[in-house]
Amino acid sequence: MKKYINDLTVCSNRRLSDDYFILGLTSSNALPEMLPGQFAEIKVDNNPNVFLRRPISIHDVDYAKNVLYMLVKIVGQGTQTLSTLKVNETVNLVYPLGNTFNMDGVTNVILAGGGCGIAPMLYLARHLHQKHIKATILLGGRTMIDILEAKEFKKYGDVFISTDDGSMGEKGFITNNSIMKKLSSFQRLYCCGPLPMMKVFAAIAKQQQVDCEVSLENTMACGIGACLCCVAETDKGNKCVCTEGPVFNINQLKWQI
Amino acid sequence: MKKYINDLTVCSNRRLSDDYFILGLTSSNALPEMLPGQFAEIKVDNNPNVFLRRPISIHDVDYAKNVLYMLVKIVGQGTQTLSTLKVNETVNLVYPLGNTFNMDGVTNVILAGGGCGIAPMLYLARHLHQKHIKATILLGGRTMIDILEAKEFKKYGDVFISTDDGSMGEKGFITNNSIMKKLSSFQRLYCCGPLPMMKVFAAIAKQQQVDCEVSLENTMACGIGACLCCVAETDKGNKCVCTEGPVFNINQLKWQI
Amino acid sequence: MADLKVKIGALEFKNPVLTASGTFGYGPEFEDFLNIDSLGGIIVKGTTLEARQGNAYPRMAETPAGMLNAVGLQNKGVDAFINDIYPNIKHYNTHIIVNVSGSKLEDYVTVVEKLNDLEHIPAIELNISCPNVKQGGMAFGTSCASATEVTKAVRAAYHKTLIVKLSPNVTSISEIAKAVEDEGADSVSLINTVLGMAIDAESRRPILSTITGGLSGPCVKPIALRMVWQVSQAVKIPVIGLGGIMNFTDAVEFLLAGATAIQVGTANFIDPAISEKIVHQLDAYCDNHRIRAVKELIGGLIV
Amino acid sequence: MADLKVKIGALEFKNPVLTASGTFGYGPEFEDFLNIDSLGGIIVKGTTLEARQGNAYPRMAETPAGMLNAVGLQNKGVDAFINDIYPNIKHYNTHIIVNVSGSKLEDYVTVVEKLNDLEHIPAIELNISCPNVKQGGMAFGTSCASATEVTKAVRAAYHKTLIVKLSPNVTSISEIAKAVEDEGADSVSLINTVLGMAIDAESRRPILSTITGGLSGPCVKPIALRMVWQVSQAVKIPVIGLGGIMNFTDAVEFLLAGATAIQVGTANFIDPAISEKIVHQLDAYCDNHRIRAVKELIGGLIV
Ligand SMILES: Cc1cc2nc3c(=O)[nH]c(=O)nc-3n(C[C@H](O)[C@H](O)[C@H](O)COP(=O)(O)OP(=O)(O)OC[C@H]3O[C@@H](n4cnc5c(N)ncnc54)[C@H](O)[C@@H]3O)c2cc1C
Ligand SMILES: Cc1cc2nc3c(=O)[nH]c(=O)nc-3n(C[C@H](O)[C@H](O)[C@H](O)COP(=O)(O)OP(=O)(O)OC[C@H]3O[C@@H](n4cnc5c(N)ncnc54)[C@H](O)[C@@H]3O)c2cc1C
Ligand SMILES: Cc1cc2nc3c(=O)[nH]c(=O)nc-3n(C[C@H](O)[C@H](O)[C@H](O)COP(=O)(O)O)c2cc1C
Ligand SMILES: Cc1cc2nc3c(=O)[nH]c(=O)nc-3n(C[C@H](O)[C@H](O)[C@H](O)COP(=O)(O)O)c2cc1C
Ligand code: FES
Ligand code: FES
Repeated sequence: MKKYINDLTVCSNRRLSDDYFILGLTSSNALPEMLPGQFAEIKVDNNPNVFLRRPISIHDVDYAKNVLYMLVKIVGQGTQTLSTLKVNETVNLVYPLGNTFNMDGVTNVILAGGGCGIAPMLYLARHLHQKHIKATILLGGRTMIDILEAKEFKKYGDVFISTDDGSMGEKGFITNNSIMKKLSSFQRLYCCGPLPMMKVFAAIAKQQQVDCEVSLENTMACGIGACLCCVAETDKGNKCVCTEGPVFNINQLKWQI
Repeated sequence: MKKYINDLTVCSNRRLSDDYFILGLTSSNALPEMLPGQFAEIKVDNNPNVFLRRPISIHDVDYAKNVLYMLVKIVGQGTQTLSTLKVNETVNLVYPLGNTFNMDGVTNVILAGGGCGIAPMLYLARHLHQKHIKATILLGGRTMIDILEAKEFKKYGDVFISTDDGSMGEKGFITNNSIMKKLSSFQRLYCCGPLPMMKVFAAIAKQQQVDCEVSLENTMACGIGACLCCVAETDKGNKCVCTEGPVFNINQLKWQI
Repeated sequence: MADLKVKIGALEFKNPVLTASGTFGYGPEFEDFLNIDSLGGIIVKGTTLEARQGNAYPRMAETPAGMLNAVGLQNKGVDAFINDIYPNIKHYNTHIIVNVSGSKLEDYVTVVEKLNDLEHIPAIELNISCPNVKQGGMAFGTSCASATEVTKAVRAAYHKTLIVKLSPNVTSISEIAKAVEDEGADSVSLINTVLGMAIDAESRRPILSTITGGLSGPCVKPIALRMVWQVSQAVKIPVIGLGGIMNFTDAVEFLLAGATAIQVGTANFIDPAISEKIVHQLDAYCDNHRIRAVKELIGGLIV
Repeated sequence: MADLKVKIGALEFKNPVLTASGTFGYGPEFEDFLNIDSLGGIIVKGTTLEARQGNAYPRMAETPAGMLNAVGLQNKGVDAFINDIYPNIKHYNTHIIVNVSGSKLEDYVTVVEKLNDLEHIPAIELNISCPNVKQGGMAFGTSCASATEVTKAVRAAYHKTLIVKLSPNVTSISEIAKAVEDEGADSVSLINTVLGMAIDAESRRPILSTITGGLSGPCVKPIALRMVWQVSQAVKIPVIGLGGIMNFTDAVEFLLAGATAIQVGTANFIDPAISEKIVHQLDAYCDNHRIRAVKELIGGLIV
């Protein structure tokens, strides 16, 4: 897929909570085709403490309105500065980058997202829906304000929720949600979130012999396979998460699970 | 004089032309006393290419309204970023710094400012006026848009103008303005502007035995006499322009004039 | 349109803008963003005799105006380069230069012998300055004796243009430069990364798996510029300057300091189209300053 | 309230935050901005035997995340320090340390002999690493032989705490550190500035009157941190770390890397109140991390 370097214009910046916001970006040209799981490398301007671009997933694309959405969690200076972007300001993106989720050969799947790990999941859910693949969505977080976009997800499938403190959905870890008892009824588990969470999901999936894909968030410099900084250990040696990922099947990864 | 490090609030940012703007800064506390010739070291935020503070003169102070004015010429990234400051944003100042002009023992003086060299002159003119010292003001620039604040200056004395292209006032260099023929009728010449201009003024003043003070704009790191980067050669060795200047009597300076 | 051509030894470059090893892949990674053929040359990823997995992740840390990397020469080895990569890039109408790395003297020699035969590789850059490998690497480039030894051996084995890439982690880079000049290097390129370190104060751990890594980006520019200035006065062979070049003004500064050509490194990560932009802006700079040939800028610092 | 005390040789500091020579004047320059007595210590401007005018203006260039300086040890000489400056600062309730510089071995010795007698100067920092003077300065600090020679002579002449300040412009800073440790230095401080250069592409001239100058600020932090880590593993005497420390997180990183105390340099120009803030924030950091004594952080990097 052809990659672009473009200035996009902020058309919305919606705060979901203290920590999360959704940027809407548009362009006078038609946005290029983007696939679920792909991401953009965003340039953060006006912050002396941010030198490199920041990788952020494609959260959703509304081709009718020509708007690209990104869901971002504020964790440091880069994401903090992005959170202050105002409508009509521009932001420079290198995109779309990376591979996509495997949606072949399945009819009934489950998507699990923890915290900002739900970012790539909405666009995936939309694609599955278009392909008439039945999707079940599992969202998790520490507390209810970490459960994002549940309403949006409901458009594409049944939604199950876990919070550590029980303030929304079931109480407990996302990996213990009751739907996980039925994991073997699904043909594939897609998941994204903190590494420890993904490893637990991967271990369960492996044990129950359910195909499992994870989206990794290794730190990146270039995002285009040039620097070799973002590698993950795979059965075929070190692979760049930015070009051969971010989505990996857990069978490829050398995880101790 | 006690120095402060304070966040001041932008209360106005007036564009005079493509290159010049005047910042108005206020504070919830009363502004400290500042003298003509003094300056502030301003912190430029949000620009990765600006690391050090930028020295900018006290252009005027309205104690009644508690507003400090600074007249700034855009020459590089620091001043460019300052030009984008918006009302209600804050900016951090270390101030007031440096010495002041000598206003003792005179009754009739002339002030010459070229380009942004007029910055410290307005506040000086106001002080001279308060002290009932007759002031004549000579302003110069390449073209008419470089002639700033002429109306303000008229409140404090007769104003003479030179532009290189003759678009306003006399045509020619400021140092050739007709008022300079009468230089010996003044007891002191104060001047600020580009170094070559100041050196010409200094040479003429020396020749006509008129006392002359210049305000230097050496590049600075600390602004408070700690780094010794901003020195000017004087009859008493290297002196810090930030603490023992920026105003020097030309007799102190080792200028080849 | 100024004349942008420069020469390194017998080799003419259409312009002085090359891309730095390890920051531009092999070229194809950037094809969506610029026209590779517009560049003076590209220097491909450090290539070793055997395939190398490189260091463990994390390999990267952001630092003030720069970054640390600890990639550790991950590459598929020279044979894979020749068989799998070279055929796909040899059509580029620009000079492709291979950055040769190694941990043993014999390895360097074996690699360059293999590269001798590649028609579209007119030069190699001998990397005796990689700070990210346990054996060899930078060790070769931090003493005159070992720099001499490896250059001599490679010079005897390699028949085309030989550029030796120097380490900034030394007391006197001029001395090392003179030593490799004496052994017949056609050019020296500098600087490789500066050895640095980053720590996460919250977790109290080093950020890189290797604890230390190589610093690059604008933060090292003043150091690189000084070294290019020193070396270009110490040697007669052309110097290729790099380290923190982000835009055409930086490039001009390196030429003025004495560089005959420059390399764009970390900047490729911030703007993947920057190297071609620098070519065009250099041209415009020359026109604005009424400079007919970019050569006139080389060492043109007014002191 | 954590216990912030640290010891360098026999000398106890109330906290590990000192200010770096040449960036804090003699103290009075900062009295409007902070309480000097809150600091662990202040290291005054480089002091030489005779008065020095320093280098010609311009002496400063801004660089990415840093600055170059070429002040060149402007100072009034040790006698003027003793007679005119010392009386005005000796009342400070913090350690005042004199940074001693020179271009000849005998000069160093004469200066430290004079300083022996000053009751309120419990230590000197021997500057064998100034890159901004033509003679001596850094030359002493870039070879083991000369570092040994000057340390030996000064150690014989000076009876209180002796800190030797090292240059980063060397192939192996650990070797130099070991050499001065062997001669009886009580501590080493590092890093002094990194030799760099800046050019104005428009005027095609160097920005500094001296062409090259000393780089400092956040841009050098990764280099300084790496050197502190290397040196603290090579020597047994305490290491004082500096180079680009802008805030308390940076300070913590240096302690973790092995520094017993830290110095705040260029940061004083950006925020003249920063050194006192770092003291308080270090305290808060310790409390947040349930660290009872700042000493526990020293060399506490988890590797
Ligand atoms: C392919 C990809 C897709 C991503 N998609 C999204 C997304 O859609 N929404 C979103 O909010 N975030 C996403 N991320 C993560 C996002 O890139 C980082 O949170 C961001 O770069 C942090 O920048 P910062 O300057 O705010 O924080 P920094 O100051 O860089 O870091 C703050 C803290 O977070 C840690 N940290 C930073 N980046 C990472 C990382 N990648 N992995 C683990 N720890 C890290 C740092 O070590 C530090 O402790 C994605 C990352 C990748 C690689
Ligand atoms: C005591 C003092 C008072 C000043 N008062 C004012 C004022 O009231 N209004 C105003 O507009 N400016 C004033 N200046 C000058 C102002 O500080 C500089 O223009 C400013 O720092 C430039 O910052 P920058 O980032 O925009 O440009 P930079 O990117 O730093 O520089 C742009 C260009 O200008 C040159 N330059 C920058 N600073 C100076 C300097 N000090 N002398 C000569 N050349 C320089 C640089 O070499 C470069 O070519 C004063 C300077 C001093 C020392
Ligand atoms: C991620 C990365 C990988 C690199 N790999 C190599 C390499 O394989 N061989 C080499 O000689 N230099 C390598 N370098 C060093 C660069 O080629 C260059 O010398 C250095 O980064 C300084 O230039 P810059 O500041 O413009 O990046 C690498 C640098 C980076 C950032
Ligand atoms: C303007 C300036 C003057 C300096 N003068 C001296 C000096 O006289 N003696 C000395 O040992 N170091 C001197 N230094 C070096 C600093 O003490 C310090 O080692 C260096 O700046 C690195 O620390 P930093 O990055 O925190 O500034 C000076 C540094 C600067 C910026
Ligand atoms: S981020 Fe550079 S290769 Fe993946
Ligand atoms: S700017 Fe630091 S002494 Fe004047």
